[in-house]
Amino acid sequence: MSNSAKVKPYLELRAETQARERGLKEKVMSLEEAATLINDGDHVAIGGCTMSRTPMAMIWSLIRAGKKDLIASRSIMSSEGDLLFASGISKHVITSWFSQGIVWGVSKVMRHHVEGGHAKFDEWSHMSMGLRYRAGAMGVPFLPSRSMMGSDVGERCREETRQMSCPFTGESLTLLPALNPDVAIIHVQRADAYGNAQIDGLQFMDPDIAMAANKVILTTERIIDNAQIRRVPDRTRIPFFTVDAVVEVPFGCAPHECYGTYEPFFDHMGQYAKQVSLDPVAGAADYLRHYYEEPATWEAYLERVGTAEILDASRRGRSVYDD
Amino acid sequence: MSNSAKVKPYLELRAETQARERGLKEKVMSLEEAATLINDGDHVAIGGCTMSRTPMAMIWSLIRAGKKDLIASRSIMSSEGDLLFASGISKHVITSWFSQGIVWGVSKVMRHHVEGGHAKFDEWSHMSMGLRYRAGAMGVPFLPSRSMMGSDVGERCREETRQMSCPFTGESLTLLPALNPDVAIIHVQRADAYGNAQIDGLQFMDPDIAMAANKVILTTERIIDNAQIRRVPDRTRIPFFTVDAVVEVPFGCAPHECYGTYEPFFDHMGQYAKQVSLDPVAGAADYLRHYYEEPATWEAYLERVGTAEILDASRRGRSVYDD
Amino acid sequence: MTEASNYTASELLAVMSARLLLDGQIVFAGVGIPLLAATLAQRVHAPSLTILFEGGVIGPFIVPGELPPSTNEQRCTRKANMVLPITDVMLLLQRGYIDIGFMGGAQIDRYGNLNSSFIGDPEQPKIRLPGTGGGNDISSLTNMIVAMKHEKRRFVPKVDFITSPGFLDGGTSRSDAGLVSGGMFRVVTDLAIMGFDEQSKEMKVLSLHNGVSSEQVQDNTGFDLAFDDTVQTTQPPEPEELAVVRELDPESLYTA
Amino acid sequence: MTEASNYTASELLAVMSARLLLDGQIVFAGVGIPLLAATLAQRVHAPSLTILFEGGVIGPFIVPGELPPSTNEQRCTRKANMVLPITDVMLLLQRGYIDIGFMGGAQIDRYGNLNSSFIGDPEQPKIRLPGTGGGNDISSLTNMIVAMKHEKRRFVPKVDFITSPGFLDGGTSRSDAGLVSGGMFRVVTDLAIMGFDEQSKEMKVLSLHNGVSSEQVQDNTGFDLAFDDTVQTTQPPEPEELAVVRELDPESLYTA
Repeated sequence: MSNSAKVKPYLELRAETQARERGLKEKVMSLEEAATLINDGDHVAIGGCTMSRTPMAMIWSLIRAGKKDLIASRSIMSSEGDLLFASGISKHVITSWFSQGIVWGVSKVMRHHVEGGHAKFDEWSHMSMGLRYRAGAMGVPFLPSRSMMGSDVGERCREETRQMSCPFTGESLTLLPALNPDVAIIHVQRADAYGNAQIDGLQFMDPDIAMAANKVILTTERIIDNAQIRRVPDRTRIPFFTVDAVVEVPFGCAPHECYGTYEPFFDHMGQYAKQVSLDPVAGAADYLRHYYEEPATWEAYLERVGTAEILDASRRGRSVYDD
Repeated sequence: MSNSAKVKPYLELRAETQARERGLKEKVMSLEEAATLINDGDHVAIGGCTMSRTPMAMIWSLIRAGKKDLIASRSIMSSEGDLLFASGISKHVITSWFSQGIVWGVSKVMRHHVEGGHAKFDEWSHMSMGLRYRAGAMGVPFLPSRSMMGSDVGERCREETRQMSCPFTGESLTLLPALNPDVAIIHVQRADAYGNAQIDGLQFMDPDIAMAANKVILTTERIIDNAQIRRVPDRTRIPFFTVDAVVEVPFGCAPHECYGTYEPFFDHMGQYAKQVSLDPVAGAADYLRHYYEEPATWEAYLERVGTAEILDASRRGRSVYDD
Repeated sequence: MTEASNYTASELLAVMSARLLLDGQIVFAGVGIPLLAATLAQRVHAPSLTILFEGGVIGPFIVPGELPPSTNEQRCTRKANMVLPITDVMLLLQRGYIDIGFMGGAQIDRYGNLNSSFIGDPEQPKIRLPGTGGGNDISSLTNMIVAMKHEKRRFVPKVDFITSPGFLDGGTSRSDAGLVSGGMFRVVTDLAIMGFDEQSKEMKVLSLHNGVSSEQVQDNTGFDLAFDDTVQTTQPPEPEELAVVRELDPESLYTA
Repeated sequence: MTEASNYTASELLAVMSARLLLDGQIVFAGVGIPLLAATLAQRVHAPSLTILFEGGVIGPFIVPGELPPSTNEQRCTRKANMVLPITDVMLLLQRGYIDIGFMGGAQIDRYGNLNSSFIGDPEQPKIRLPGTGGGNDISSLTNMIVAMKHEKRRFVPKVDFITSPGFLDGGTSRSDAGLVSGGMFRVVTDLAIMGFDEQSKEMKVLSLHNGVSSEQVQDNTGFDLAFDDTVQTTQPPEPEELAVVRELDPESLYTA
């Protein structure tokens, strides 16, 4: 089992990476097959941010597979964090902000689990989350930073960070420990069968997460031919050799957004928020039953979300390309 | 005058940055006007790498303006390094590799100046150059690295680096001091009048250099409308507020290449190499006179380089988009 | 809307904050009042002001009526000059390119420290709030404007938890802790505009909004407020300013 | 071409190095022989081998007859899977994704240290060479194959300057210096293939090319060479291998 508080020794990190299959091989599979790549206790880093490019279909698949004791990290957690707690597959998240979104107020599900001591929410500043993944991506044990000093956010993480007086300038610095997740799950607009991924618009922390992790599961709106990737190699954001699984899942972020393809499904999100506000336990259980347990496929899930919502979110999603 | 060996104290770095004009303002000017932004003694970071996207027109302009005591840094120096030494505008370069290119052997001009003690060539590993600029771009005094240990390259830079035992893992690390150049000169395929730049293909270290420097002079094949930038904001690689001058200079890298537009002018480069091999002093002086002093404009310079070379380099340059 | 005025408290907040922004500045803005205020400033008096969003956006154009639900969705990127990874946009703060960080606040204390993490004992919290997001970074690395409602429960002597550092314990304690630059610049509320004493770093009232008394401000504050020697009175919102705010947020999502 | 063979020394180097590369590996390659060898390996026995270039290129396709003049021009990017900034492609070495670093060498010593910086005293050099480029990083951070001509002046007891670290002073000195992974794997010359003793880290001959004697190798080496207990003889280049090399470099830019 992973200890997320511990920086992985370099020789161990390298040995794990060297043991991976890194050749140019096809790795297309189903959501169910991809879920088998994740072990109980793994540290799973989740791509995207808040309600954008959340790998929701993969999370759906992990909840259905009944994973246990996952440690989940993300730049910012939205409703997918609620579902990790409510389903019980994770009792420990590492993130900078956790609630569905400002307009819906503080997450009642998060509050129930954290205030009740059922689950752990480690809070790091947003830049610190990014620098921790980036350190992991660079193969260094830490990166220095000028944030998270003086505050109680820094104090609470003090055991995991180090303070340093800069040997060049004498300035105070915080050293942020590298995060090298066991698995990263990331949703993209396009990827080829080898795992070369193009990400339009907001990148969030995804390229760093992919590089830092020991396994990467990509879900993608579309699988495209490798020749399309090779026509514009400067648009590839995640290289194939970091990737272990490619799953084609149209609308794989629903009810969150996928840049340029669909915006958040606001009505669905509003109804969810209302349901869990009334009762964070029963409301979430009911939601999971209806949307996560009963539909046998992602397509059946989308059917329950509804055509009207899909069309509306798509129309809004494409508007980013309006001039 | 800059001391390139010293890490800039944070308060000084910030004060300089805060004093800059950073609003969305037009900043189009001529090569001659742009040259006045650079002071004698400045540390000038040069974009591109080897024979690719070298801001040759800007260097042409600096040599014509008779700058003095510039410290020049670059990922890898090619023939533009020769000309910096031969013209006398710089007697100190910081780079990882310095010669026109493998196929032409060791630069006789570099050898003449360095072996004769006329100029200084500080050698850092290629990744270290990149991490030094990146530290400067991030606003931290150093970045840790696992390279440049044990070797004599590391030993020679020992006064400027620090060794560290990692407080998390106990591993040995090299701390690379940030480089914050006084000025960066960078050539791009397209930029708008505000300085938003798109760089196709190879990025080299340019985005980091732009972010690290205290001034940026962009030369560009074409100035495009800001509306074109805003249609594809995920292709902007250098944001306007880092940029102080935008100069439109078609074929501004000649006789080097500009990705997707023209390849190196191989015949010209071969003739140059031959000329300076025979006599690194008189050969270079003669080259500078013919191409740098006598032509009054960059267009007149290109005329001397010749239409046949321009057409040939262009034909080859566009081939990168052949399928 | 208050009885005496033709605008809501939130509209007042947006207008008063907007006036603090200067042309040519680069402003790191949260959604809600900060974004409305920054866009208002661009339209009225600061055309070359640049907005940055935490999600990785430089210089976007906000479509009226399509306000982003957070700083991290595609609505934030409309006609932006650049989008870039989150870590890199945050690092612009550290590099020193940003003039102002501009956010809302849930709880603030005498020294401008903000809490958005815990109400009550952090080990046994009464309420677990969403946390810092970029707040800790922004307030550690640049000059801050905070826009919030002026209520006694929000203006407390000492916050339960310092999520975003102001001047910590006042005096030189902020720079002693390693935060050598930036700091709380202004707190804008529906009652007044506060700054901080240069030496003690205690909050002090700089100006009162039209029709607001010193007593009213003190009554809504959980600690003894200092008042500047020359407390000004702000000019009420102009019709032009209110019109822009209402055009941007026609459904009053953030200005009800 | 040597009298006894129908191939040049450089062609021999390319073929022999290519055979050391395994399918599925990721190889950080210099231009010249390393690139020719890696491409040859892809065509003959290692179709899923991936080439990386220092200029920032992952998995390109080399156009026969249009070999790049360095690792940093657009010719390196033809039909690549990805291009990325230089610093980031170098960091892949540090992160551990790369199997093999593959370069040429100007001067090598008994412990596999390479010099491409100075001939003579570095303070008063007889010749200032171009320097490390990425050589120091590559040899610090992964397993190395070096392809070079076997000449006494190039195989020296101790290099004038360690540009790219091999095993430094042998034994555990490399890891003692902080370089805990990677190291010299093979040196391929026109005469033989050398490895390094597991304990002492001294260079030792593993196999001789067809028609080459132990004495011949020793005579062309500036220090006492160790020989493996079971020195093999390599198979000469196959016509198929030579045909690929000549298709890639029809003007013999790198194989004359």
